[in-house]
Amino acid sequence: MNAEQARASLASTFGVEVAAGVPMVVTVAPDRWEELARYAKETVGCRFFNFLTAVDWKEQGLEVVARVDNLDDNVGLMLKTRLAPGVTNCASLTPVYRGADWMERECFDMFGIRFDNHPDLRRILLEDTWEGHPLLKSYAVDTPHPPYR
Amino acid sequence: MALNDPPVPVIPAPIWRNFKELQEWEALHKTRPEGDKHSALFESVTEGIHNFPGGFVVTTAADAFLNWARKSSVWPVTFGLACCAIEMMATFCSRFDVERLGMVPWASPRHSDLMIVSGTVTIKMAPMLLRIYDQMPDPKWAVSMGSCANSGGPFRHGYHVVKGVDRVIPVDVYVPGCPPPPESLLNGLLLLQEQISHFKKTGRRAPPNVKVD
Amino acid sequence: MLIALPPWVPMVISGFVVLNVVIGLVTYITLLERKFAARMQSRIGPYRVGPHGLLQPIADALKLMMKEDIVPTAADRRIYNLAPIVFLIPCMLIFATIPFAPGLGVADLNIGILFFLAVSSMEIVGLFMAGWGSNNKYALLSAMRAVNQIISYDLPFIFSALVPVLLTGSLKLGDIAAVQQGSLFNWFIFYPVIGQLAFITFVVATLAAENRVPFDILEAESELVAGFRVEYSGMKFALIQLGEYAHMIGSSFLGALLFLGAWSGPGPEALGPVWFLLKMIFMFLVVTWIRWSFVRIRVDQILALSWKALLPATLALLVSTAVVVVWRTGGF
Amino acid sequence: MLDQNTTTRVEMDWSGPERLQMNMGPQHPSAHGVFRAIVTLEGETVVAVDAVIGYLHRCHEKLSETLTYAQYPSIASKTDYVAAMTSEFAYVMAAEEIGKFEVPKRAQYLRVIVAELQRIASHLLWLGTWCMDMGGALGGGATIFLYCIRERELILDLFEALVGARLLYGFFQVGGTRYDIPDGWAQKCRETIAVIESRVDEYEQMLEDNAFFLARARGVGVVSRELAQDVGIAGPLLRGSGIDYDLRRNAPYSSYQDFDFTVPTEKDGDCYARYKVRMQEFRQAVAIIRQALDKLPAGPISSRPALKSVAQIRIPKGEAYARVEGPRGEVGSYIISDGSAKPYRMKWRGASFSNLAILPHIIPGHKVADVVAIMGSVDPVFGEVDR
Repeated sequence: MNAEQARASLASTFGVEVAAGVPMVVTVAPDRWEELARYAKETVGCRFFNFLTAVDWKEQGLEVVARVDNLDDNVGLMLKTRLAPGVTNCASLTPVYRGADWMERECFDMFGIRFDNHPDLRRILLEDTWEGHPLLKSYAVDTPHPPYR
Repeated sequence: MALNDPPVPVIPAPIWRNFKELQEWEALHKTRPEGDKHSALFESVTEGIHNFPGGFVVTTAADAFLNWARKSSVWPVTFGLACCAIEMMATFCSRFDVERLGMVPWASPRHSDLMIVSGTVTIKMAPMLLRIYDQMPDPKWAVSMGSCANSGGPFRHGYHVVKGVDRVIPVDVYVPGCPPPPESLLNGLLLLQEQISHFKKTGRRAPPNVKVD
Repeated sequence: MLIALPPWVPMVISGFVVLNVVIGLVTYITLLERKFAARMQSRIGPYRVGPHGLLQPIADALKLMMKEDIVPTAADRRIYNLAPIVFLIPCMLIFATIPFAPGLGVADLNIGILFFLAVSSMEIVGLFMAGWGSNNKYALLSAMRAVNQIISYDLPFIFSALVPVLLTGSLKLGDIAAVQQGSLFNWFIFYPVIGQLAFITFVVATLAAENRVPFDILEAESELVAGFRVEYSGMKFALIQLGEYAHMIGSSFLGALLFLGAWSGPGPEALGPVWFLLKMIFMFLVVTWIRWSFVRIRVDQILALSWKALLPATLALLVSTAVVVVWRTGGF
Repeated sequence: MLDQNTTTRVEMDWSGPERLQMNMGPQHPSAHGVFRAIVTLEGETVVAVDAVIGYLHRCHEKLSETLTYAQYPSIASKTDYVAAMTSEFAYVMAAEEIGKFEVPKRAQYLRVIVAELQRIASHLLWLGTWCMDMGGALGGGATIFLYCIRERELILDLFEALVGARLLYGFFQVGGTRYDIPDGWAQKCRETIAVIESRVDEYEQMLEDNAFFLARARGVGVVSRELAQDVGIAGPLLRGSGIDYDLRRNAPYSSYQDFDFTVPTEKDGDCYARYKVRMQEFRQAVAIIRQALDKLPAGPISSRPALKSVAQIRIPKGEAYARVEGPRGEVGSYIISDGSAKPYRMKWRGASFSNLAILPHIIPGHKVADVVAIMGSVDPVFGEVDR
């Protein structure tokens, strides 16, 4: 399925405007997040899971961004969902993509987003006794961590 | 505040001593009376000669010779953390061969007497580094290679980076550079050899100095 | 003799001399290996310690003597402390039966080679004690591997060492060497077909019995950090190194004696031990050359190689030697 | 009332095979840096792997929010410190994509030459460390390691002549490159890659006729096509499993379309296939460098005026994700800028992070010795994994 058909089908099924440009950006509500991922994988054929990350927009809440690719027809999809301000849990993509496991653990470690039905959600980069999620805008860059600061 | 001056730390940084495991380390170093311990056989022989009347002539003369032996076969433990490890590997390889100085990199800390900390020491890695340093038999030395190990380097303001390895273990030689080219690491190792050549068993291991930001 | 010395006195003196010669040889063989490996890898080996690095082994030994010897608290103390000695004794005993010249040797027993082979496989006891005593997962895993490997490679080692014995018809090392004197072509390596095959299987079996690469799964740095000696530091570590290299030199001596005609060589009779030493160094360099150019293979492949390939091959070789010997002496 | 499952203790049942949990810890000769694999063994076979990373987490993404677009590229090279040029390349290209800065033709060619030289240097280090893992630091592997590092020194000399640094460079800047090649450098570069091409044949002949090496590499760590795409591994690992995908050809950037080169792929996806792909990539990189050196156009090397102050570069509001084909796979930088001199959010897509994520899927069932061989063939660099 090449870029044009993908754009049309995504716009029709999810009723949302898909911006053109090389990676097509699809923004969707959090509750349809896993459905969008499954749709991208099966119908649009984006089996290559590129990465998954999050952005902290201070007051407007957190935003989860994922990028998946269809290697054969060179179609890149940037899936986005904006969590409501103050909400920190989101559906997990591990049932759809096995690569999402470590990426979601890193998002939890850095942003504190709890992914439901994730196999083992624990910190991946920092040690488990670390308090606070560093990549949030409210976390000062060199917050002292005894004893080494 | 001006745009490009470094972020001012909000809370004054506590000094390192109030961490339980590192307190134990410092206490351990106090309870080990003579700091550097040699093998029992060697200790008893040198004590015997020293207490013999006029024996001090022999022991002081022997020190120079024994230090030559210590100096000329310093065995580093392979302890590469980050980018400086690649430069350390280049120093161990054919072009800047450290085996000319008698240095053979060994894998286990038990067989080695020099730890070259090459790379950024993070807070998650510091207890591991400490344990490996403790596993090394005395007399042992530490070389801090690269600006990350010297003072936290370009990542000094990161939340997860220890500002210099001398907050964890006592360091004997600091090698500047990011990463230091093999020539400057070799210069650091020669300085270490020169330092070992007049090494006296003082009983006082250099205390880890107190660091405040 | 002015006074009739009891028979065992010269044996003790020669034993003492051989022991010291071996320890001196071991220290300088390590230097030779480091220089040889360095040259192979386009770098200069130990250079600044003494003229051309000649004092390097002395510096290493002295430094190791002065290191603090750590006994891990959880280790089994007695086994841990005894292991280096138990490992070292067999490695030194194997030099008892090797005749360095027609009469020169500690004790040229008439079951020389049997004694040699029996004692050289005794070192596994000390090795397993070291692995078990240091209460370290890496050491335990490597001790288990060591037992597997040495059990499965002792038989090929013995069979390939028996081929020269069959050809000479006596177990006495002196006789085996005496038969090969004379011209170059009565060395057993030049024996038509059996000699070359036996030499190859002997070298492979020696490599495996001494845990040298490509069979050095015992102290595989990349997997088990430093194998069974991971917890040893200072003098105990030096003893284990001494034992390992002494065992390797012993096997090289045996190889030189069985296949390369111990002290046969041009020049006057007195040059015999020198030729023997040169052949030993040649065997040692072959082993070092293999060590620095091969990649190590996995445990199950090593055991498969021994049980499936090497053991049947050496057995067949032994039987065919017997047939040839009987045919040669007109038995049929 | 006590909860039921907290009181049931798992009795140590002696029925099943006894399990040993071993720690291939952060400081391990074959750990390629600071990676801890808690390996559960049954005898020699690995039953489960729990990979613990984060020992080199240096807060790259948080620091990038406090450093301007001119300061960060030299820090960016510390993510993947074995291939420093490619990480700078990705960061700078993302910034240029948002700001729509046009990069002069000569700068694009210089970037291609430098990226391909970095690929050769990185593959040399991979070959050395992989053979050292399989052969042991005091064994045969060390010989090949020392040969590879000897060749790598030749390339580092080239970089030292070009940029002044050996390992981590600040060669890239938004809008072009910071240095131009000194005269005589092109000729020296041609000689170096000629020497390396002959040496690579020598290594291939040295390794592939060696039965032990084939026994250790064939059939070890097989990655299926479907699992490869699902976990998101990239680069030589992807091509080793039979997927013909290379960013330089499928999504050409920085005038890669001007050069013709083939993308090597292998079918069976084991360590040996990845080895073959990388050995072929040596030769393709040499071909690209030769073509780039021949067709190097004259002209400026940067479309932006020299920097007077650090905060001079202002990128308009927007976001972009730029991808570069690094030696280990797709290295990407996703930047969201808010119009100031510092990015609002910067995400590194490290190739080694996804490549390492495949280990827990393929290691169970192999022997301990294979764990080391698979780690070497995945070739992770921990600055990129922990960022």
